[in-house]
Amino acid sequence: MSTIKISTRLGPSATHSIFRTILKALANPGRVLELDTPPEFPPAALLPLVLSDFTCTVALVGEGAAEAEVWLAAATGAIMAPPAMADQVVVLDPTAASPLLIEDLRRGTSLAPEEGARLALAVSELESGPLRLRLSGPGVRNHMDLALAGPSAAAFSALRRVNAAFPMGIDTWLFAPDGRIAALSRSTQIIVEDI
Amino acid sequence: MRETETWALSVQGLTKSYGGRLAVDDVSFNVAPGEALGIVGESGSGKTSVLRCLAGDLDEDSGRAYMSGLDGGQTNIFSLTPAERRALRVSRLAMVYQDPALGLDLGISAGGNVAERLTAAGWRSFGAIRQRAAHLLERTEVPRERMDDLVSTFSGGMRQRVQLAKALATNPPVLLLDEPTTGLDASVAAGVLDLIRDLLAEFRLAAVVVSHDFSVIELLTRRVMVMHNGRVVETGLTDQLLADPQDAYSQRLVAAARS
Amino acid sequence: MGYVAAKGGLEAILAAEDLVRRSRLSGSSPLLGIDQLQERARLAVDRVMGEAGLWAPELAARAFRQAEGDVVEAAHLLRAFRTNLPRFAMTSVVAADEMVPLRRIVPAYRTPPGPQLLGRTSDYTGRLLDLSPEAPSSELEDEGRSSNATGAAATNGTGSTASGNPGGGEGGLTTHRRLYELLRDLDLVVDRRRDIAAGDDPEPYDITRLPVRPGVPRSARLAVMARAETGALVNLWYRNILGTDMHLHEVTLGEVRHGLLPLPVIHPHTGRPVVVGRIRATEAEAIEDLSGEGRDRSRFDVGYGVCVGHNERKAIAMANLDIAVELDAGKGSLEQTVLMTTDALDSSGFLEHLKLPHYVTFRSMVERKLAVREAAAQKVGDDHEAAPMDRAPDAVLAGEPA
Amino acid sequence: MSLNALLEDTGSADNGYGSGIMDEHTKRDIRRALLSAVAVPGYQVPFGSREMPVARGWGSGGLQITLAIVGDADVVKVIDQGDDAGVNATNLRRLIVGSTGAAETTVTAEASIIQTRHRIPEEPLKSDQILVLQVPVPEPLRGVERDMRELRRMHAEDDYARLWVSLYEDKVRNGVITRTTGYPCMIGGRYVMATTPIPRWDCPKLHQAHHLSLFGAGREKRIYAVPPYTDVEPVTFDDVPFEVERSPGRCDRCGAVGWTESFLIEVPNSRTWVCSDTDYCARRRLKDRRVKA
Repeated sequence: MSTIKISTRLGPSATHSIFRTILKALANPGRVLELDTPPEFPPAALLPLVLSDFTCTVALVGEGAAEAEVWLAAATGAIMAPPAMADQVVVLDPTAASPLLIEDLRRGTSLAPEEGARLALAVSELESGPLRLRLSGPGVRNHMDLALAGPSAAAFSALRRVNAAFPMGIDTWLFAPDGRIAALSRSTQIIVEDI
Repeated sequence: MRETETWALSVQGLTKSYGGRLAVDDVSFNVAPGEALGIVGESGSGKTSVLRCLAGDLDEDSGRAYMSGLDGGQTNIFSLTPAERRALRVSRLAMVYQDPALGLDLGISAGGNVAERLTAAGWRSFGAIRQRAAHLLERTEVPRERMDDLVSTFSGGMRQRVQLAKALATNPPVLLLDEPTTGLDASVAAGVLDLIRDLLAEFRLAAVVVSHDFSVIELLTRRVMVMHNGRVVETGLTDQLLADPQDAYSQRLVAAARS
Repeated sequence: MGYVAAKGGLEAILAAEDLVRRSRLSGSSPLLGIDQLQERARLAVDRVMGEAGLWAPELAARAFRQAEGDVVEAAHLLRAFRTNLPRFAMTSVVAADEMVPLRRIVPAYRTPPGPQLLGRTSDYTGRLLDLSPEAPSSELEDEGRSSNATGAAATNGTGSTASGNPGGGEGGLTTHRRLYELLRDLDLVVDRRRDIAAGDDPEPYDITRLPVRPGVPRSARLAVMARAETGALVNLWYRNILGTDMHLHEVTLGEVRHGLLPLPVIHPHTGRPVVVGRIRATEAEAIEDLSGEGRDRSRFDVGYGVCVGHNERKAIAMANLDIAVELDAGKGSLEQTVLMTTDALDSSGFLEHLKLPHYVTFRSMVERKLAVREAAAQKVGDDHEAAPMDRAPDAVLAGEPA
Repeated sequence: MSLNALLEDTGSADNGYGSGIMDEHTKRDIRRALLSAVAVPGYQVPFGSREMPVARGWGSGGLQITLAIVGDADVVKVIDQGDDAGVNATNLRRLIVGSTGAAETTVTAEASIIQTRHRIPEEPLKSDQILVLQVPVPEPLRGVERDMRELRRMHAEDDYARLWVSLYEDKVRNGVITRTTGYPCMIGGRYVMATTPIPRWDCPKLHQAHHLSLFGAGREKRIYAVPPYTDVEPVTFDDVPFEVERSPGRCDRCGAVGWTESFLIEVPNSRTWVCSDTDYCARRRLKDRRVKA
């Protein structure tokens, strides 16, 4: 991961347009959308870059995490924290998304489901990978399919277990290297089919 | 009651203290389906606290309680989450309170109070709810034309009848009754007690009847426990115990009741 | 002009806006200056700041003028303006013990630690309407210049007013021990100090970032009351004294003071606190007798009230309600009432929203009236045929629309 | 300086009103709440609601949502009781368009964001449109319970028995369920939600809709949402069909049928009716193909 020269924050309009895509993705789980990501910039780190500020805790996991923490804190004022305590968790490389990590994230409570964590997960492929997810639930007309590559099937089985006790759970955005994005809300039913 | 008898409700080592005072001290008992177990004792003996702990109105300090209807009797109801305990109160365990205001919403109709138990149990047809409520209220001898009146306009006896109708709405296997007729004048109490006796038999309920009044215990229960300062001092068949109490405190209690 | 029908609602709004501005500027008298308001209508400006929950004397005076004296409207202007301002920093602990009092009275003791400081108060001025003819402003100005507006007349221990120069300003005044500490020394008060060393030092609850609801910590309740509407707190207290629903009993006031509070901010580079300014605030402590059932009768407890600017009425009511809610411990409804119903903007905004069009709602209400009437008519019809309960209820009560 | 003049030169530093009505931190706070709301359909997310240039209870929640999501490429429509020319709608539209780069429209089909009070447009909205509803009372159960701790428990434990009992009592006493606007609906089979004082006529439009609906309660500081393709079912008994306000006759201006096509409002003492949705009515009069005449 080459050094990232993000010195300045994203301007309000860039922040706004990325947020609208993040919102649309969550409102339409499984739908693949486009983000105009600045070059050599880890797409998954866009989530905290756009959403967090000095009231948020963020955790970065995977290769390049240490470096990304420095500029993310500088750009947003967010406070770094371990994944199990963080509001937002970014997994920079697909292989680092272990079931253990996912099961450790904050799920909120039935009294305060909004305290569930937001997970930004780098994937290497969204629409033509071996790992097929069949999605249904709010925001999905009948069902939607994703064909992922990168994270293990076990990671998504873990996600399914974590989100089984709705309204507790975590909300996940999947970021492909080329800036494509899709989301899995905690209310999304996931069927994992491993081709 | 030998151990191999099946039980609908089994309580083991129930303990509860209030501000340093042991209100319930290591109480255990079983109740079989169709059986009514009495708990008698003076006020402050802890008998009501036993029921309130089982009903979930009061948090026990320690002890376990099992219901055959819940996971085949494997799960300690005290380990359930608040939501699960509340669900228990909808379909598996009902309580009739001495004070009707604790068991009913006085601001709505008699039918509405029964409907609350049915809707909580998932009934979604207005017609079916209304028919079930009408049937239950008729069975507990609440006049048909009063079904839609606010419970606040009902007499004490009539309110207890509505409580019974509500308690039986979802055919719960276990019914707890706390001084159900205390405070009613004699003739009204007699009517309600006859009704309770018939209902216990008809619905084959496992019931726990708490009272300070021996005549209530005698009428409704086959077996009785005497409680004093939070502890069970004697257990036995109701008629034997009344005739020949063994424990000193039981003797004093029976003597006082007889005089 | 039609309420809604006026084509181009914009003209209506612009016309209304123009009317407001022109009427505000009309009249023969000179326009009110921002400095005039801060000096001549001090308590009104303080009240705007107190109910906006923001210390900004000049902006508050400007808002008060724009709102033509409506305090709630002015508080709204101030808070709405704040929404646009990014938050640069937060103070470290504002230690109210460091308040330099301009005025202080301690009803609970004749000779408390620190002064009884009558200071600038109209409490004993004799409410006689001053009908002296309008002296030419120049004379008044001379008299005003010689005395300092924030001067404090110290009273010595005997309660009589010392002849101290009212113009002494706050130069001669220093901080002093709080009465609460005296009570603590005498072991007469419930000790609510936190074990800071052991880390029991939670951040105060920020009600502008996280809305309050029953069960929030005491700091949230204090923040809500600190910017609540004065009348709301006073009435809520008085209703509980004299009303029938809830019940409060009177407390003894320990400390009532109005003074200057230093605002320390940690310097980003040196890491040391720097006083970036001082605000005027009013503080009150209510000594609660703990006479209720299940209380520690051997001690007092203390309720706390504070608000920006000089508003003793509000601070005292707040101190009373603070301890009342603390002792009620969420059992009754007082906590919800204090937390949810005392904000000026929320209450008056929702009340006046009734002026908004509701004709869609009303049409729906009319339709339901007709539906009820129709169902009743149909039910009467059915009663003639057979007792309703014998027929399947669905047919009887479902009632098809006409 | 009048508000209008001020808005015209928004962005100039000297008037103290930096860029827009909200600072960036506020927008992020609200955006995070919006994401939580979409993730838990029907759940009331508490958020740090800021004071707005409109009073509490006058659309401050809807305005905060719109300002947090609106961008220069958006086209904003604002209606009150279905009317773009409503006094409050006009004031809100002026604030939104005046303080951002967004364009304005009165044509439902052309709007990317529609902020509304008390109505949902008659014309079905598409998947790239966002509906923002102003919310006076976010708590659907306030009629049956006043204590906020108990209300929070009821939602957390999916325990809505008391609501069903109030419908039973209503039906028994009045022969029909007499709730007028803001009919409580079950969202995604889990949360009962206040649909805001829209007529019952509008509730079915939220069910399995193509568009995202965002609800903003500024005074009570709650945000909630209904994602597209989500079940929105009015809470009623299986055997008591959900009734909507049907009006006899047609709209006096465009002929829309009050029974099936358009929510009509009465013109007092004239026995005539007109559409509440003024754009729909105008489109029909212009024979606009996009609107099913």
